[in-house]
Amino acid sequence: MAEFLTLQSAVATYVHDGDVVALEGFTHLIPFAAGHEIIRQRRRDLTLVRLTPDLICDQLIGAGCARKLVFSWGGNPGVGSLHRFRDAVEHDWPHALELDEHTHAGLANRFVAGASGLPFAVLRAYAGTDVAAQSSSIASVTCPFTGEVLAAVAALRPDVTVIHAQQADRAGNVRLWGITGVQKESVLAATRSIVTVEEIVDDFHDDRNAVFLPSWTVTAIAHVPGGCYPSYAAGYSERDNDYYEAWDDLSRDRQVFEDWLEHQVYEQARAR
Amino acid sequence: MAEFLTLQSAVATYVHDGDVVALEGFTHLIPFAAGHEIIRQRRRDLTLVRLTPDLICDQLIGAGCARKLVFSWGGNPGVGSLHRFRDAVEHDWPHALELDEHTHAGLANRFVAGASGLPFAVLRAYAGTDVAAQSSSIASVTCPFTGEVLAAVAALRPDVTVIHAQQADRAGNVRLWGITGVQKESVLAATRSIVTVEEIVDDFHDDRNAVFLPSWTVTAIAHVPGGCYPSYAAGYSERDNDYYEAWDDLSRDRQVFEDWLEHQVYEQARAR
Amino acid sequence: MSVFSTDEIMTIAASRELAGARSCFVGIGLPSVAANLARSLHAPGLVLVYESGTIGAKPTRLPLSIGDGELARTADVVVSVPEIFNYWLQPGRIDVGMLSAAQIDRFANLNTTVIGSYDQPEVRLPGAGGAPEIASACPRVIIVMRQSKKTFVDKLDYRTTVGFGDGAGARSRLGMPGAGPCVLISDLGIFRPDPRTFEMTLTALHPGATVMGVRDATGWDLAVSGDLVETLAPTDEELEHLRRLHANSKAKATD
Amino acid sequence: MSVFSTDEIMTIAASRELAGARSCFVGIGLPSVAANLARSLHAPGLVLVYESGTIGAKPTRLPLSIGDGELARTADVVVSVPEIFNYWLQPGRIDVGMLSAAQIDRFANLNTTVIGSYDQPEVRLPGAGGAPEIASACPRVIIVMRQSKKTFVDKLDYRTTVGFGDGAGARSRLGMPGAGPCVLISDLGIFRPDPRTFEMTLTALHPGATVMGVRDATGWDLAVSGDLVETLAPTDEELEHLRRLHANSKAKATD
Repeated sequence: MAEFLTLQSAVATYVHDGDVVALEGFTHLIPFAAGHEIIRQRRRDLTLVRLTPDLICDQLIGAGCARKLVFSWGGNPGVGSLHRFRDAVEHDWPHALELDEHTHAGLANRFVAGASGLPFAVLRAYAGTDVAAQSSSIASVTCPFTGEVLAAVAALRPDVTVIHAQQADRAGNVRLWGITGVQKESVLAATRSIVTVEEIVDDFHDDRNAVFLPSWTVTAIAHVPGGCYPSYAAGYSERDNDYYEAWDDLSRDRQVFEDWLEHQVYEQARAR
Repeated sequence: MAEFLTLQSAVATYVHDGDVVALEGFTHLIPFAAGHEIIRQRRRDLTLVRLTPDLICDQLIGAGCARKLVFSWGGNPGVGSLHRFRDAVEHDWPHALELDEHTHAGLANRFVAGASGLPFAVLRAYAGTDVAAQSSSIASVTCPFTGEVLAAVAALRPDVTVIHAQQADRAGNVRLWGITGVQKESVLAATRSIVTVEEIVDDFHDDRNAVFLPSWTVTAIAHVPGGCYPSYAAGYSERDNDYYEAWDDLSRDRQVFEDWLEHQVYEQARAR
Repeated sequence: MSVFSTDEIMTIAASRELAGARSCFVGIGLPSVAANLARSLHAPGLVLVYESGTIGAKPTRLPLSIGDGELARTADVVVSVPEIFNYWLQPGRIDVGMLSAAQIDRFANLNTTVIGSYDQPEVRLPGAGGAPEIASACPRVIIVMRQSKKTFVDKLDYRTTVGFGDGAGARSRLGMPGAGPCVLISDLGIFRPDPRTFEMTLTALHPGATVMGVRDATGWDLAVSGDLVETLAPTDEELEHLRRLHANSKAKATD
Repeated sequence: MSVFSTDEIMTIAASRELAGARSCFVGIGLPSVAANLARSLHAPGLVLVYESGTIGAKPTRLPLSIGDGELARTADVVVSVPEIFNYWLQPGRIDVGMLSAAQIDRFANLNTTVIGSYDQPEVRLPGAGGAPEIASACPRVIIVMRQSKKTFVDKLDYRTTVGFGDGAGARSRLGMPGAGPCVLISDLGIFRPDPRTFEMTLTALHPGATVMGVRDATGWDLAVSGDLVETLAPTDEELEHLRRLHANSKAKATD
């Protein structure tokens, strides 16, 4: 059954140096607070996994937490580049970043295979592209009925998956709705999971078709209202689009970024 | 976009002799009225597909509509045998019935492959059993990453899938909830689809995570309240368990079954 | 001590095997009765999972079918059938699988498909359903079935579901992740796999049953444990819960 | 005739290509503007599908990202990301895919991954996202992108997405079900694949553009159609709808 912990304890206990850490949430429900806590606890050599690295991975990469990034689209949505990601790839700053790069369909199916307890998943993808050649987690498989050659992607099983959700009940069951991305698959594929939530409720609204993660599939829950800001939680908050645009300037310069890191992330640790 | 038709027209137009016809609904929302209409229109040589044939396939088989049955569990749930199914298999009455028999996981994944536009699906199943040897739609595939040998099942693409749902809106979008079985996959896998519904509504209740089939994925909709009796529609009716128990006696004897067919199915056609 | 039927002690003994389990993938009939009894008696937090996609069902009466409305209404969540098999059963997420069958052999392989030959059957049975994957994937499997020479057979007419295949090493050769049938409970006694041969071995006799009687109801040359014990008789509390469960159910409770 | 920008005629020309389409899989940026304009102008029933899983989104302002709350709130249904790719895109259920890119070659192959070498990039771009499978699976593909020698190149630095591969027959050799990029719309003109060579060929010039100007902004030896026409100038209604769409959007509209 899920443990209720502070975010600080959850990260201290369940995210280790060198871990494969998936941080999921497709535009919606991105676990920023947990990302900042990982930065504050100065985790190193992480393999970060996220379909859309977004600002959260830009921050973790810029802070020096990541050795490798597994992803499928690394931009600032609707704005442009992720400058910390680019600086790491283009100039090895703060150090080199290894990439394992997929399409959305391919990476989503790597989580599906992981959640399904299968070693791989099959899809029609990657044919004729340079993407397949770049990744050791893409291969091909032949249909035993038709002879068609299809893509195979290796199952992804993170050491820990971190997500943000709208609600947990007191038994530790988790519920999320709206754009649900690959959150269910990424939690079910992982060895451990940390869920930050907007609210802890006595009872869920009676909607059995929303994504529901039983308490026994979740390792730790932390109550962190607003824990997905500047992303959003449907029913609780709106996306701060201005923040995303401001990040473009803020993150372009190493020093400005490091000042941001100092004041917006590390200082909070010293204040505790 | 879905056409609104009477059930009679929908079956007349979209179910043809020799078709592969999936009738789905896992205990819940079984499309009995559509099954009876298929019997009344005296369709022949059908390949029926259903995870749990239930009374609906028992009736279609006894009435001589089916040449073949693709299924995974052919009993009267909680009661015992399907006597018309047994009579066809054991004594070729009213004629021989070819079987393509799976496990639930295997047949469900055949629908998943069909819905996904893939020629096959992979799962860990059938190993060491006699089931695989009996079916040409089961094979094996080797993981290109680990070398593990897994089961492969051929995609299933019915000519027509028939389901019952709680609601359609006036644009022909369909919504169903509760136990949703493989209804979404069986409709998306099929060339054509017929959906009978309890109710036609102006607007759906705002629940975007229930199974929703956009109008453009559905061929025909017929308004048939109670069209899943003696099965049930959550929110509209209860399962008639007594009917399922009574069917055990009623279906055991060929003559009693034929009387039932005459009075409960065919007479309704003459009354029109 | 109360009077009880052989069916009652079978069901109660099966429910006891669920002590400590977090979740159980339940087939309809005897397994469903035993699992619901366990939830009522000693495992109130036991998560019942049915192949209709209901996770955490808390039925107040015994369901007649695995897709009863009662299961959906009382579940924590209802998922699709592909999802229940692919995301929940297949990865071994459900601790215990509970199965029954028409025939079983000494290695706890099961037949639910046909009596006689496949092409010219004497009796056509329902078929596989979820059983083969439940028996493969669940970390532990419990089998509950009434015993006779017709059901405990030397050779299955059809192997629908693999228990221990042809014995030691078979499961790992077949790539089956779970440990297989850890216990078989009949109306006469309790059988567990021999740790070396994986043959189902009589380890407990229900009160009133004899080794001779069990042998007479077994189609193979039965192995008997050197530590044979007697099954604890049902307590009044167990009987009371079981009978209340049946009384609460309008529907027939067992297959 | 109103004054209009080259971006405006590009977007309007792209939106016209959606006439008759039932559904469109929309990338963010220029494609999203064109698709939303089509819905506003002449295709009110056009089903917009975004890779965030929103099916039938009806945004009243241009979304800044493909996972905007506005898309989820106005959608007919929201499904998971695996489902949107596996059940909806992959089987070719979505009529039209709309894409943009940093580089395109004469066979409408696209690069959104890197400028320079992969290992020592000059500019690291976002990567593949949904584009490769959109371009493979959708029955028709529309590409919208601004044109220069830097974007219309003789040789891609990286082939992220296949249009027509190395030309005739390539798509079927690769097992791609859709017909591929039926049209490429830039800020200077409109290009369609030659039916024999599958090379993108200039078939229309936007008002004010010249063949010479287009050649100067193309990195390969451009093929020009014998039936070259002028793109119909934007109507007042088209411009009005496009400008209202931008005005309604607090967010920046184009990439």
